[in-house]
Amino acid sequence: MDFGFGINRSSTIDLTKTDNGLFRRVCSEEPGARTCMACGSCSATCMASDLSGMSIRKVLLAMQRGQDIRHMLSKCMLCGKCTMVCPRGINTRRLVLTICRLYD
Amino acid sequence: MIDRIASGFNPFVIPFLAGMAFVLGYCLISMIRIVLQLSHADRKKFLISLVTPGVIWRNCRDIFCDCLLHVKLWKRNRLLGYMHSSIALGWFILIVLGHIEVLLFVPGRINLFYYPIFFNFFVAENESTVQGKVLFFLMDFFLLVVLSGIFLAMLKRLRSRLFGMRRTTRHSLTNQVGLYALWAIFPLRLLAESFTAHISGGSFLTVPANWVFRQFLGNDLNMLPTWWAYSIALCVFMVVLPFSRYMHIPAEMMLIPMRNAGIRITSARRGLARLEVLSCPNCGICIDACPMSADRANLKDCTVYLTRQIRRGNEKRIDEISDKCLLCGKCQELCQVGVEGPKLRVAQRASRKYPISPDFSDIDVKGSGISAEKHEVAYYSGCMTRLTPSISRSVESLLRKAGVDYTWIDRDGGLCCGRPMLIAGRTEEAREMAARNMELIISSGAGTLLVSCPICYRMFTEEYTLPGIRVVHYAEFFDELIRQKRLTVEKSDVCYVYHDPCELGRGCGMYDGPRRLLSHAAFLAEADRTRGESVCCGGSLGSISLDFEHRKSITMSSLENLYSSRADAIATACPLCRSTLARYSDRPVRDIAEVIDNQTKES
Amino acid sequence: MIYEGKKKIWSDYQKEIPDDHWYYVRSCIRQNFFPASERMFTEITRGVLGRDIYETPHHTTCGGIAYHCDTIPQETAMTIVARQFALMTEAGYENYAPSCITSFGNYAEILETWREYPELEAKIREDLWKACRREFKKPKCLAHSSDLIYHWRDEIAAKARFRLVDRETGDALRIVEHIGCHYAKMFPSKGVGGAEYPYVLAGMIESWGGQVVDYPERRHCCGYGFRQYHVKANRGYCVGNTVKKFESMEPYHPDAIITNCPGCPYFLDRWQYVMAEQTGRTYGSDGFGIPVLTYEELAGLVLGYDPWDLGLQLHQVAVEPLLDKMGIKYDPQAKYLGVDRENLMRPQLPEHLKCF
Amino acid sequence: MKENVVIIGGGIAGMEAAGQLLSLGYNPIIVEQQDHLGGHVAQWHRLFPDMIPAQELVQKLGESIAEANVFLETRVNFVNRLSDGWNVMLSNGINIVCRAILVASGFTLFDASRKEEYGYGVYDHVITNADLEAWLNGSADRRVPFRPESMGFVHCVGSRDMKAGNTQCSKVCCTTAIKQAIEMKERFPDSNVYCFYMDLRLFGKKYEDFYINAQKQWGVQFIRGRVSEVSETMEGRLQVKAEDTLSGRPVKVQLDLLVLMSGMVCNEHSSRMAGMMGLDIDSDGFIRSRDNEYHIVESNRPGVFYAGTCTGTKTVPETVCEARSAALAIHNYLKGR
Repeated sequence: MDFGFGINRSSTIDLTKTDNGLFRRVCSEEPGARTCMACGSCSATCMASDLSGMSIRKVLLAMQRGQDIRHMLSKCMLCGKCTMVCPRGINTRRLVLTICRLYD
Repeated sequence: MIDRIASGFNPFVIPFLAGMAFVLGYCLISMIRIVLQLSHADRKKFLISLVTPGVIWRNCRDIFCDCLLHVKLWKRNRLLGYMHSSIALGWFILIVLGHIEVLLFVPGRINLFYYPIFFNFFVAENESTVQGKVLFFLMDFFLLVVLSGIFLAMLKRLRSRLFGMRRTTRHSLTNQVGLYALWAIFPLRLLAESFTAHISGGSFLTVPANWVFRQFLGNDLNMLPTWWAYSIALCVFMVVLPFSRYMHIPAEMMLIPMRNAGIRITSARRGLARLEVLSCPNCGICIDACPMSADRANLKDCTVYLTRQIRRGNEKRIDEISDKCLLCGKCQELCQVGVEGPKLRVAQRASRKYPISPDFSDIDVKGSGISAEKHEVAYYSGCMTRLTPSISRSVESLLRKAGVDYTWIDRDGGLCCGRPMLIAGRTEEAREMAARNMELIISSGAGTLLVSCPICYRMFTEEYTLPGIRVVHYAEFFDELIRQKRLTVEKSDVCYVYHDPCELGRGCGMYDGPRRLLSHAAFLAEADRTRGESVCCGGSLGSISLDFEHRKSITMSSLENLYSSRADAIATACPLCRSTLARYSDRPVRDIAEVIDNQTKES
Repeated sequence: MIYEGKKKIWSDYQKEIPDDHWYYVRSCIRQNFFPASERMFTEITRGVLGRDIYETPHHTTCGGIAYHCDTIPQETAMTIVARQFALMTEAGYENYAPSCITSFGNYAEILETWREYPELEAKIREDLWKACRREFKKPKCLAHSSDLIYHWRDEIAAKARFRLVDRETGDALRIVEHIGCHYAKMFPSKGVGGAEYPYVLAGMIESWGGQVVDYPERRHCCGYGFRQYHVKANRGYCVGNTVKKFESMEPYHPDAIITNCPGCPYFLDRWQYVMAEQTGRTYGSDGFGIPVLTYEELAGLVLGYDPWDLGLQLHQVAVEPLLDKMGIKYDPQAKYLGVDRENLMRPQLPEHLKCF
Repeated sequence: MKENVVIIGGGIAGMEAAGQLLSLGYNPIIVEQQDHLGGHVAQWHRLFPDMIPAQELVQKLGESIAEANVFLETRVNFVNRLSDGWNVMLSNGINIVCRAILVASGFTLFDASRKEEYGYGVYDHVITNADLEAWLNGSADRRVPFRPESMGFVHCVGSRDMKAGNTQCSKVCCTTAIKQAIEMKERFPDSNVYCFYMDLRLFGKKYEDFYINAQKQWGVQFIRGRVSEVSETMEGRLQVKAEDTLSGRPVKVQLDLLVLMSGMVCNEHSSRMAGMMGLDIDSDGFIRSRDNEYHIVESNRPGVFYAGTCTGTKTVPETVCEARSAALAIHNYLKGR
């Protein structure tokens, strides 16, 4: 029956049911990924962010929350500026390659 | 000189013959496989080159100079050069002389393969001739030359610093077996020929030795065992050869023609790559060359260990070594054989499959910095320069002072040049970026593309096709402006040492341009290791896996080298080198553009 | 769950509820939704419990719906409320019991506002006087009508013919209690048991033999949300909230839901039909829904009233499974017969939600 | 005859001050209402950032005051102002006349059950930081599951919370939460540990290292959002809801143990003491130092000094330093300097 309205889907992220396997696999190869404190320097300096909304900080968070990161990650140009500015010294360039490799 | 043994055969030659048959068969098969691994076009190119007279001449010359004379090693260190040429050339001449002896004295035996090698065993000296005396003298002389080389080789294992090497390769088991077999061959030959010298004759080395031996070993029964031993040593060496570093002897002889044919590495393991791997003599010069050696943890990550792991098929280590390298190119610069370590690594990186591929199709770069009107010069600063705005500001200031009509095409951001992507092994993606950038650069309508980042510069010159556009690094461009008197630079009394960025120096061969430009504004000092041997700053994008904290020791050793010049300040021409060096330097680090701009008057 | 911990909180949130003489005000909408509920309240309190409950037909809306829909300013609502109080004062009562939760919240909010800003109260008194020449005293006690049933729950239990117990197995029925948002979320101290673990309905369930189901989304709104529902485009959001609630309570297999608010039982009941039609999902056993009752209806059931006299045939979700469990006799043929045994006509049955 | 100094409170501040006063030649008298010295620290398991056992510190302080007079399970009943000093009447009937009093009455942990939405005292598996320390110290607690799969730490419980009547930051909870998260990970390496925080305030020496370790080595997951409500699921697990402010989405997760990081609030005895001696109360509810910049151990009354958390939230090293400083201030005061 058409009521003229549907049922809104919940936007809650249910961590209990979230699959963050990709994040865990990535961290086992790149433990630095865990040390992100979401300062946003990487996104601020990112050449692709400006043009496409790519943000390695958001990618890290999205992986932990079980969200898809393919689109954002496909915009990375590997230029390495984020690696230069990261205050926690995370090797973001390798991180990107690792995520790209382990993504399924 | 007559045949001593009617049949012209003794069982002791069998080990030698077996070893020889094995090594020849093995090498032939592997060389054919390598040729088959080449792409169709490359194979054609290679085979044609083999019958092209000019190339034949080059091949012969290169093989003689590189494989026998080891000319490059002589340039590096005379002792090292002598050691290698004495063994290689000496041995080669011994073989040639052996053949001449057979031809001269027992021409009927020339079809017997082993005769030139064991000549002294099979002949008896029935009369003394001048020819015989000269030949025997030469034989003994070159044997002595080779023996001196072997002695130096032994010494090198104990005192490598005498040969200009701090570190040497840790050899694998097969390498050690090969090494000891090689060391054994010539003393055994001396022994065998000495025992036989009263029958076959000899010269200044073998005859006295024969006299000495006969004093207490006066039995001809001792003769045969030493010839057996000599033959077995040869056999062991030849059987081990394909599995040890000595494979480089046949491989290099093939590598030279293939490189002269203009073939490039396309795959990580096959074709030319395979040949380069086999050509690595494991000499270990790349260990000292590698800037990562500043940290002991990286000692096993230089090219010599890469080729070894590739031969062993240890995929985990191959990946580790490939990812760690800074791609500074110094190992290749110093390698005697010309193993292209960086290219092997990039090819290895490119062999990986990634489920996520970059896609830049929906990124719009148009209108970022491109203005409607055309300008003479388009300035492309690149990504990294954004983190060192002092460089782009100085470049702009100089352009303004010289009155150049320019536009900054990536002022408001743009696509990366693609080189970081390329050297991460993602070739196709890098091409896509390059294509988009070429479109952007061409649409700017400028006749000159001015670049301040060596990474971009190398990418533009090597991978981009920009018809009618001159790609120029500012080092050359500003030098021209100064010569044309469009810029007036006043020389300061500050003494700078110039740090060669890897991409600009070894990468593009640009060593003099930056120095020339810098000398307009300052005094120049040189570091201990400079130009082709300069030490990477450690910030290179080439390395994928080196972490921030593990790069520090590399930067420190690069700085130590620069400090050796006792200059007041450091100048470089790369934004990445500039920020990396400045992080730990105890003296100012400037980009040349900044130095020039400081010393240039407003016109 | 540590029951003692809850009890400690309940003991912190108890309020004085006078035992008799209440001025009762009906809700604007309840009589349309569940017509027997308010009738049952007066029936039980006066007839069964013998209390003095006074009603006047002159009362109006309290202005709460309009206030929460942002259509009238609070001062207007205050003046309306002042008139309601004037009616109470004129009738000689001091204890005020609204039947509507939003009204209760509205009164509580206004009384608190007046306490903080006496000058505003003075102004409203003046406005009321100007408007209709009335004066009022503020009620000595404000309680929601469910507070009264809670207060007399044990008396009702003593007179009950049925208990909230499965007749066959003897197990206590699992009952979800759903409290209207405006009951205690605004002023936790005004509700019995506070805002986090309200006790008002839980006390009735316990007293009448049932077992309270405490499920993760117990605090969540029923999905009405006033202005959200009133704009049709937003209804997907409303029902989305209801889905969340049902998904959370379903694993506990509740036998019924009881509520103390006008909107909640309506939406919890009717949305079950909407959800079933849109997703095919039902939350009761065997394709049935979970019956939703008002606390008056539940009180009526335990006291032995005929289910059809309680208006249970007007619920979307079939109540028969609950009645069967409690062992309450009913005549299935009489379900759609009205007060004068006039045939109300059997409604068209929904596709996915099982009904009779 | 050595001069008396009454120290109200036998926590680490009182103990350290007593030790210093002893060596300065005074007769410190500690009045402690509990049956042991060391206060809260004595109940703690290990101390950040070097993870030394708290008991070690308390023991060390205890040795330094072996010669001091200590009255355990004793309260101050009344304090009278004399012409040049104070008369302190204790609940055990002893009267002490002294010229200087040190108030070191400490703090009280915020009563977590006041945050009803977190269900402390209602749900089976909700405990406080202090409960966890006691459990880590070996006392049995049925609320801590045998093998928790996932755990959560709620930062700022009763701190930075107007609704709880406490707007100030309790300063130590962030680091304590990280410390406890690591300790739990040590015991249950396979568990998921979440920290729900508003801001991470890791200002002290090596605290940031603690944070990096928790992330890198232990994989503690930090969620920037304050827990809004807790419910119990059918299986008896806890469902926790918060906003993941970084991704801007609501987040929920089922946990087997929830640890509430109760903050520090002013001790009611401090307030009582302040009432008896006419001491000022600061706007944060703690006793007010003469000023908060320089005269931090001095009060508005002659001869009354402060040390430790009676004047505000402090870490262990801050408390100890303040106690030393207070001992010196008392010494100078009594010497008439």
